[in-house]
Amino acid sequence: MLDVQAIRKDFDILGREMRGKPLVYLDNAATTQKPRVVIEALVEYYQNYNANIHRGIYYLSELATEKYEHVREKTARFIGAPDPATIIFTRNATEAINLVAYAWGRQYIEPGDEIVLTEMEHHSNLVPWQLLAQEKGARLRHIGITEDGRLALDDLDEIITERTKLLSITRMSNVLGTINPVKPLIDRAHAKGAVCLIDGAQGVPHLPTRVLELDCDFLAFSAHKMLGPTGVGVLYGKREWLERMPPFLGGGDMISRVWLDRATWNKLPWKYEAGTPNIADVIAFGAALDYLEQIGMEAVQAHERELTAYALEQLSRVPGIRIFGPRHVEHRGGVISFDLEGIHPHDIGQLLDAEGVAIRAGHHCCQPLMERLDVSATARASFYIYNTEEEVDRLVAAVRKVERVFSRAVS
Amino acid sequence: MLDVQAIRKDFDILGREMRGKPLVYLDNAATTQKPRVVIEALVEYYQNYNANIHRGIYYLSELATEKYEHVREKTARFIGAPDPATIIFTRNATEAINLVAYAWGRQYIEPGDEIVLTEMEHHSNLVPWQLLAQEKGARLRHIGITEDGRLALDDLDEIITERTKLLSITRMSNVLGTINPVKPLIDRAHAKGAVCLIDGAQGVPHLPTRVLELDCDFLAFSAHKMLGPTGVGVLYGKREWLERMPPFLGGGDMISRVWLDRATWNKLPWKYEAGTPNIADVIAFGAALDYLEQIGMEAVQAHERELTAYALEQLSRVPGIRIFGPRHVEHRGGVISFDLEGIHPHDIGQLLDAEGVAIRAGHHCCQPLMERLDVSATARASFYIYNTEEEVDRLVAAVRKVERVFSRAVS
Amino acid sequence: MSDLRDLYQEVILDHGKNPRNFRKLEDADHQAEGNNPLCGDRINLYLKMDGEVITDIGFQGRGCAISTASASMMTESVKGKTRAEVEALFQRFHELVTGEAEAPPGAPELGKLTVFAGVRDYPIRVKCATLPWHTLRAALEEKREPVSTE
Amino acid sequence: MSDLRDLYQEVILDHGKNPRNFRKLEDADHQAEGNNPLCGDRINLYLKMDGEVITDIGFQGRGCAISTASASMMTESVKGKTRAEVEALFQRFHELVTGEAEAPPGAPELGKLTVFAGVRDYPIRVKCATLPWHTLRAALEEKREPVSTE
Ligand SMILES: Cc1ncc(COP(=O)(O)O)c(C=O)c1O
Ligand SMILES: Cc1ncc(COP(=O)(O)O)c(C=O)c1O
Ligand code: FES
Ligand code: FES
Repeated sequence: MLDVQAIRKDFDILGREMRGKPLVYLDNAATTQKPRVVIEALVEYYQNYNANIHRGIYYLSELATEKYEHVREKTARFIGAPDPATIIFTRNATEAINLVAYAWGRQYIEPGDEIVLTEMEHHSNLVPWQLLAQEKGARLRHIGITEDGRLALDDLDEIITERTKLLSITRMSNVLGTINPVKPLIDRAHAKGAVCLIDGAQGVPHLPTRVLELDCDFLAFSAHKMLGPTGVGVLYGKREWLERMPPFLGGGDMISRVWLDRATWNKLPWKYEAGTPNIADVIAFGAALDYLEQIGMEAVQAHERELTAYALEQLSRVPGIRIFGPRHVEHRGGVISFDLEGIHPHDIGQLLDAEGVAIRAGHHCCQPLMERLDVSATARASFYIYNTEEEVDRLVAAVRKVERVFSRAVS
Repeated sequence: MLDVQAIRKDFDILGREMRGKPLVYLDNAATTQKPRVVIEALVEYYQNYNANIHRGIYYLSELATEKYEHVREKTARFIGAPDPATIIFTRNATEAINLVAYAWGRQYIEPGDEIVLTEMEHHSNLVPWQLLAQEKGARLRHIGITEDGRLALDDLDEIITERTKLLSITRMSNVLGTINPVKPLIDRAHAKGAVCLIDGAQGVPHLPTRVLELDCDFLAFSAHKMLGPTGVGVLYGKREWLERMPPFLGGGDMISRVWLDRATWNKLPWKYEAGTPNIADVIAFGAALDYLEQIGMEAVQAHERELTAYALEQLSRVPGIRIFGPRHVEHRGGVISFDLEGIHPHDIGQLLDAEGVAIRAGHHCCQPLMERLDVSATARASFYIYNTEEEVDRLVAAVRKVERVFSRAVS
Repeated sequence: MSDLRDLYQEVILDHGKNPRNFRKLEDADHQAEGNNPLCGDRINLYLKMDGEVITDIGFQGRGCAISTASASMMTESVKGKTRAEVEALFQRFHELVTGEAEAPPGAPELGKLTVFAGVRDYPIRVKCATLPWHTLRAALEEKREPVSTE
Repeated sequence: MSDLRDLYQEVILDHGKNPRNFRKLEDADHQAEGNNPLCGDRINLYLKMDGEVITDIGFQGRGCAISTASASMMTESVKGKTRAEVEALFQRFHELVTGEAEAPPGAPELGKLTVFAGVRDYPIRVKCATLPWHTLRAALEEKREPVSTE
């Protein structure tokens, strides 16, 4: 089990107040807080060896290059990728997905091809494929969802077919908390000859991830959702694809030789990293990975599951509440979307804010899913390694108070 | 005049040693150092109000949103753009240029169109247009350079013609230091109906910039080259273009409404900012802009000019040295490329490193320019607000030493 | 939730729960759609005019307590008013909720609308309060495009 | 530049300035091109073989003192050696410059090449020192594609 109290001491922000009450931070699906070691890594970089990397022939630049590239190795190890050259640093998960849509998609998608997504995807795993499909005359298909927010797998044979060129799905829903059975879906799509991208923005921070076992062709995720700084995303790709695909962004560092009218490309992974990278934040992301590795992703998942089970139980007793997503905690991660009858989620969020409880209210970048659930928004609490049962109690008490304030008004 | 000693106190790294000697950092064209206020802004953000922005309905998120958007206003003011909505945050200057190449270029460039660049462009302002030209069947034209490293304007009438759809040039060369006459070139290109992009990666950090006076359609630059953190670039664009262009990356935040199969776009500037932005670094970039504004860009330029004049004078006396670029300091910024007869620039860099002097040696992401200069690489020293005449003396002494060490070997 | 009392005043909660004029006018001669891109909430506004005067007004849509109450109370305040009077009222309301001007509670023109003064402390919610008003202006100008609050 | 003495030993400076066997062999029966992507430097290597034995060798190209000296001294060391001997020598050299193995100065196989031991402290320059060797191997394997040091 996690020593949550010890962990909390590493996060100064968790000791602060919001609106005069101790902060309860439950918006981890949007972004997590950062432990002191991550912040210190930034400071150390800027104070001691800030320099542009690659090709710098002085000490600071050599050191910065070594540290930057070392994080690539750490990242590879974290997701079980044997080859660091298959790790590309981007700005965020969104850019990682777009990279595939541009570089792979523009090359391999043809009119009439089908791209399979789900109804629970984040806009970042919908819009890039819409743009691609419109440009190429391809067709989007969507795996539906069941009443309790799981993927509807019944008519899969009609959706994943010989025409499927790409399956791109989320490992875990950022609204429903649903953990999807990505492995069998990947196997099925591979059997039809399709390529598989996993949106790991929610999966990688919360679940152990082994890309070789998943056998996904691409995996995208964001550092800022797993204790790392903002401004760093990761794309893992199978070497064969990364070798075959054309580059995405052109510019410094991604080239081998350049003439006025043409150029040849650098080796992996640099072929896909154009211009000065986000050196400082990548290095700080390394500290986040170390931190998570030390805790162990199994322990992270176990802690969140326990907290989620407790929260589901406590929340379900609040009058008028509706909780979305899978009923059983085995099928979900630490994300709970809910609403209260007759109360707009934004009003819930506002009232919780006054209690020092930070949750998110809105469509969570999943408008089609909102449509499917027939709501305009939900209130969402999401957990991470530093959250406690006491914080869940504070959430539940605050939600009960919202309910009371608003029911007064009906009378 | 700048109070350089006071400025230096704001940069802890300048007090450190490299290879046992006090660091002389002269690789500012690659990336600059960061003053304490910038590093503190990062720490303050992560320790006090780290949260995902836009649509967060709790205090931390509101604060982070306000600070992030406030930097957009500061950035607009810094370059004289009246409308903050015309400022797009990207990862670096390279991504900003690629954004235009993808979103504007794919829409407006047609077979037979011509794109005018120069022979002194950085790979980041060459390769995106090569990719675009190859895809669209367009033609690249290049303004040549004179013997002393200035743009050759004689045959301009043959290069900028009715077929020109885009002029994309650097405000200042990162190798030669040349400050280009961009304003008359923009006027000329506009007269032919072309669109104009200025690569401001070197210009904006070192020269006062007023986009309305320049009348450029786009301007790209990087925070890390002007005291800001790595991971932030800026694209300024005229509103009419930003409104008309399709989006570039698809995903969260850049949408207005999303259905399963299509979407509509958010207003400017968010239409071009997909996914979680680099919140912390944008906020810290604000501190860098404040710092520069307080000094004043006229003063920055004057300081660099003085230092450059001094360095040119001192360096020119070193036996066997060859200095590239304009002879007159009015035509150049604080970048000096040189080589020593019979000594490879990497060996120069290595020996300077041993003296604590950090310069860059290589092609500086300008391989075609190296070809034009008939060298494989140059050694390059580049200045910023914190550099002093004493540091120039250290550079010159070290270069002399290199010369001595190697001439010994000839005997 | 003491600090929040200012935002969620009883009368706002009441109008939020039981909005007045919450109906489509089948014989509307002016109408407009507004949406708040921040949350995706939408409002449809229907007007009947007699010359310069609003003779009837109704709205539909979904939104938070603030936007629903604002729409509800707006419909009550503008019925019988001329375009010019509505525009003046909007200006006062906008100043009130953005905090640009200190409107003493009970400022005569605003009447009950002063209950929205608390919104000024919550920048994001300003858009909720003003959404109905932007939509009303669009209806008066017979705009075809949906308006949004930014 | 005391620390640098190890890297830029006199003999390296000498070979860097006055490279031996710096010529194209017009009648080469093996050749290869190598380039160092970090700096863009290139080397062309020419061989004449008699069976398994290198009977003549020359090189051209541009590079830093380290790579030029390494090429020059390599040509001197491998002339008259068999493929197998060259391969063994390359392994020892590689261990020396990457610091994988401590080769005592004057390790018999390496001979004068031990002057490159200082390179191990400068990771970037390892590529300079090994570029000629990678190119030599490519020439022996009759690779057509230019090789690079990564
Ligand atoms: C003239 C010029 N353009 C573009 C760039 C690219 O900047 P970045 O690497 O920050 O994208 C640079 C920086 O090296 C530059 O000097
Ligand atoms: C499932 C999912 N996919 C993609 C993203 C996009 O991540 P980012 O905004 O860091 O690019 C998110 C984050 O909101 C997410 O939850
Ligand atoms: S939250 Fe949508 S209008 Fe208020
Ligand atoms: S610097 Fe190019 S080979 Fe040494």
